[in-house]
Amino acid sequence: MTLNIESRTKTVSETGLPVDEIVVNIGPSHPSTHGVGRVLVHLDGDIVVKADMIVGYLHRGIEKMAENRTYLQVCPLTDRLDYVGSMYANWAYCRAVERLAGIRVPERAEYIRVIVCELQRIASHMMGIGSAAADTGATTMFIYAFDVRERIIELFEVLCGSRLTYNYVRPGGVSMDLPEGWTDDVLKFTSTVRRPLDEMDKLFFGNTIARGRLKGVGVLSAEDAVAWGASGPTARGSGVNWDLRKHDPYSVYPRMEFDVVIGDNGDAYDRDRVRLLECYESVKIIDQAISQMSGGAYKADGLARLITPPPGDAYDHIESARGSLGVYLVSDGSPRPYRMKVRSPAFCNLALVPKLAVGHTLADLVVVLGSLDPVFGEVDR
Amino acid sequence: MNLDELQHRLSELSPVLAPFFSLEFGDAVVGVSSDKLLETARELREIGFDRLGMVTAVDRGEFLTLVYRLQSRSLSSALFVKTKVSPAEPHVASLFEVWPAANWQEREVFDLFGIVFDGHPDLRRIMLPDDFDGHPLRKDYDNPAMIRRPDYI
Amino acid sequence: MAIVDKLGAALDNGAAGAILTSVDALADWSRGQSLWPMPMGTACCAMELIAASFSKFDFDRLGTFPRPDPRHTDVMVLAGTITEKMKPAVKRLYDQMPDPKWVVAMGNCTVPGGIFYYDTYSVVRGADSFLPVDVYISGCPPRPEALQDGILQLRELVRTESISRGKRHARNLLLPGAPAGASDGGGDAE
Amino acid sequence: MTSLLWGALVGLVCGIVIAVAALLGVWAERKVSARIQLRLGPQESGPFGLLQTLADTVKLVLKEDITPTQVDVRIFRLAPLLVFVPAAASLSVIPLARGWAPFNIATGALFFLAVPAISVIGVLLAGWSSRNTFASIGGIRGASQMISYELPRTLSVLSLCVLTGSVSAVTIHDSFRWWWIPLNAMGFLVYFIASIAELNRGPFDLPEAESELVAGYFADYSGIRWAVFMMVEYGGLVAAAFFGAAVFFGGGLGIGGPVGALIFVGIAVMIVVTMMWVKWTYPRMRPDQLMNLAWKVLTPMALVQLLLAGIVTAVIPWH
Repeated sequence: MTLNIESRTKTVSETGLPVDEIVVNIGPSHPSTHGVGRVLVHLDGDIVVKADMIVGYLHRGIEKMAENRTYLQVCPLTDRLDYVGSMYANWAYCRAVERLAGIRVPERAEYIRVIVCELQRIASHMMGIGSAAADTGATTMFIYAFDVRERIIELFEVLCGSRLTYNYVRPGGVSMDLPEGWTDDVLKFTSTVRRPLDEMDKLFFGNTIARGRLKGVGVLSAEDAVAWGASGPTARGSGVNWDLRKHDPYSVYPRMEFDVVIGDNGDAYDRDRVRLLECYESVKIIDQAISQMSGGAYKADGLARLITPPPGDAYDHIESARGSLGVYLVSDGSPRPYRMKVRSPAFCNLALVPKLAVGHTLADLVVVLGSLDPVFGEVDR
Repeated sequence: MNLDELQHRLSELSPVLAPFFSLEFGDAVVGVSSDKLLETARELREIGFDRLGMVTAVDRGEFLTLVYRLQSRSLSSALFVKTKVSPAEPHVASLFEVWPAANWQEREVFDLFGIVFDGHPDLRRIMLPDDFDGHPLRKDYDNPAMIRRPDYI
Repeated sequence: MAIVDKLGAALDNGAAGAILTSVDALADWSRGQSLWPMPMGTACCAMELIAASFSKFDFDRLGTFPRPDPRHTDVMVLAGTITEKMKPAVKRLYDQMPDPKWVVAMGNCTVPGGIFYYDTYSVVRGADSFLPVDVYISGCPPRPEALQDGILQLRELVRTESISRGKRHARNLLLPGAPAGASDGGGDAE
Repeated sequence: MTSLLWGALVGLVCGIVIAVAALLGVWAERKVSARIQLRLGPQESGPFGLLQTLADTVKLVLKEDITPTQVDVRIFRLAPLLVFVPAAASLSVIPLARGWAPFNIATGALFFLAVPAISVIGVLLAGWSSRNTFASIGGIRGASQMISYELPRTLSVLSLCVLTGSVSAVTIHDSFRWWWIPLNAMGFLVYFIASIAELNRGPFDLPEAESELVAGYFADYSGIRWAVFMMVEYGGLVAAAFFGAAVFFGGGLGIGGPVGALIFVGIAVMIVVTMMWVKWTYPRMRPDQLMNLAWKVLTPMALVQLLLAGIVTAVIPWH
């Protein structure tokens, strides 16, 4: 595997004139690829004529590793998939295991899962908006967004002792009950978080330069969004009303009142702004969940440490911060999964880069990439 | 829409597909042979399954099972399409023209399972380097560099 | 070869011990105070690497100022799993960094392989299999404070270095486990 | 002979001033950006981290000086000098006190505006000789941007030349009237924005756009050669601030003595800090938006300002 690339190629344009294209290699280590993505961009002047998105630089073979671990031992691996939103992969995996093994989850555990996942959604969206802003050069916005994220990380640290890889949602419930006073801390957070969110809305989305950079860039039509399998804020930014929390309800989401935020134009601005507005909805959901939550068990009773589901297969998905995150599990009756497949939303969204970037300038390519909010742990698995 | 309704609706919309419909572990499954896959996909696309969620494969030893998960917003339901291919000669039609979402997902299955999707516009390895040998998610894959985890549960 | 190496060689030959010591002190102080990391953030640890330089932990207090361009940096922070596909890129970026350079392996993945040690066909087990690592920070992922501690430990390491080849040679011999006749430190590719 | 010696001395002093300006400028930038970003900034080296930049500079001097194999060696090595010398030269004509500039020449204002433009060649050659796609694009972006913003910047100062009837920086400085501040407000805005763009600073830092081109035209420079590019940025920043304060605000608002000097430095520091504030607040522009701003907004604004100054000069016999 070598990294050498030809930096110039000669092609003929549609009009028959020879074009001297410059090939710019962006990545795999580049400040705006959000990890280890790589884009080979063919430029005609400053206009992208072809963008080849190359992924796989973080392919760790988690699906293969899962085949040699018990169902419980796979949980920590799922943390490392989407490292910006570890709770989601935990939950999606646990839902698939629960469906496969027929485990009933207590109500309190479902509420706890909803609370932590909505907190995680805010944290993840903050990272998404922040890094999308940093791609356009607004470093300060990134730091403000990260500040909000840091407050959530502190809450999680109190909850399960870890800052990033929580391993909190387990098959049958959650790993431990909420610490005393934790819900008060969360309520304190939700009552104060609107101010920084408003501030960010003004600082970045109200800024003339930012609007000029984001509006009209990487326009994705609603039909294309559905056909290309886009989900989450990427699809909702294009006006596709598709949110698994509403349209394929799971857990206790049917009891929650919230709106699905959708954009109008399907450009980078809409995708990024949908993320910000979803944070307000998440705050609403957290408040409702805390007020509805009652006591009880946080974990299913009589759950064996070694889960041995009957042979069969199960697929379950949740709405993660990046879209519909699904886990497909095949069991052969042994204590280890026969096959685990993670349907990664970031992977499907990222497949749109070659489509969206063409016709824009090089400066817009990083905006397009940022607006899809890829996390390469999940893309490459 | 629950599964009975879905089955009813499916037989109404597409009498051709109804005989292939079955229930497996609480999921709706359409099982077809690999040479009929493309026309089945077109048919399903026609009746409203506009979203291809997932493409994957399972190595069952004597055969490979290809699993497609479809979703429909108009029918508000989901189903699996499953088909078998032989590991010795793994060829199947690409569904890229039906759902462009199959693009990268089929490349991934090609990369990790070695299933060749005929008609795919850009079938290259996606996860592993181009000079990688073998298809790691097959059960018979072996690599001396892989250290097997000690068997403690 | 940097000017400083020539200077070191010149001072080595003469009996200019006092000058050498003061130049050393200045060089080590400046290098230690301004360890600019090349953030080689490949996976989860990258998040903590970002967090370390942002408002709560503020790396800049220590003069540690991340630059994405390898040519402007001194220490490569390997944050995250390195796969076989990524390895050539990491190696190349390391080669592009100017001497003197150091490597900090952050997180279990780059120390021995961590959670991705067994059953995987694509992960490089330990960054020290292809890069000379100076500081190891364990954790999955390590906290930002741990990374800062690692940088401070690297500063201590830098403080013991000398621009004189002879002295450097002597220091390396004092290190535990150094082979007899060990020449330059890991970072000095000739 | 004496003039030659004097010139050499001024050149040396200007070089040192740029180095000192960079030392303080980088420190200030890091402190200001830290304050904006709820951080503390450098703390560990010296009091308030004041020696941080010194440590950085000594370290960069002691770093390996890489000349990549594929570069055009002679041009690669010449480029930093081509950027540095014009920037240093432009410092020498800034009127620092009443009737005095290190180089009091009759065309001082034009000299200050025209000579730094030579560094465009340095930027372009630095990007081109690196034979690196990022650097080439950065160099081309830099050249087009600096040439475009040259025009509004010069026009904005030209209105002052019309008011005073002179292109000598010292004359402009000396004949300051307080009512010029409101009269030239638009001109100063144009000068301020165009200066930021001239210096390739955010939100116009396209040639070195960190998130697109990694480091732009100096992507392949390491050690002291890269430090020279950074020095020029901060030296240019200080020069633009002092020149702006000198011509638009008459030094210390026309007040002489130590008080005036204090006001002069105060205004210049305010300009520098505002430039940093702008950089750490706004996102970066796109190349086409940048060009639109230069040609469709700033140049007409500067022309209107020039017209205004012309009318005022014709109507009010203030001389």
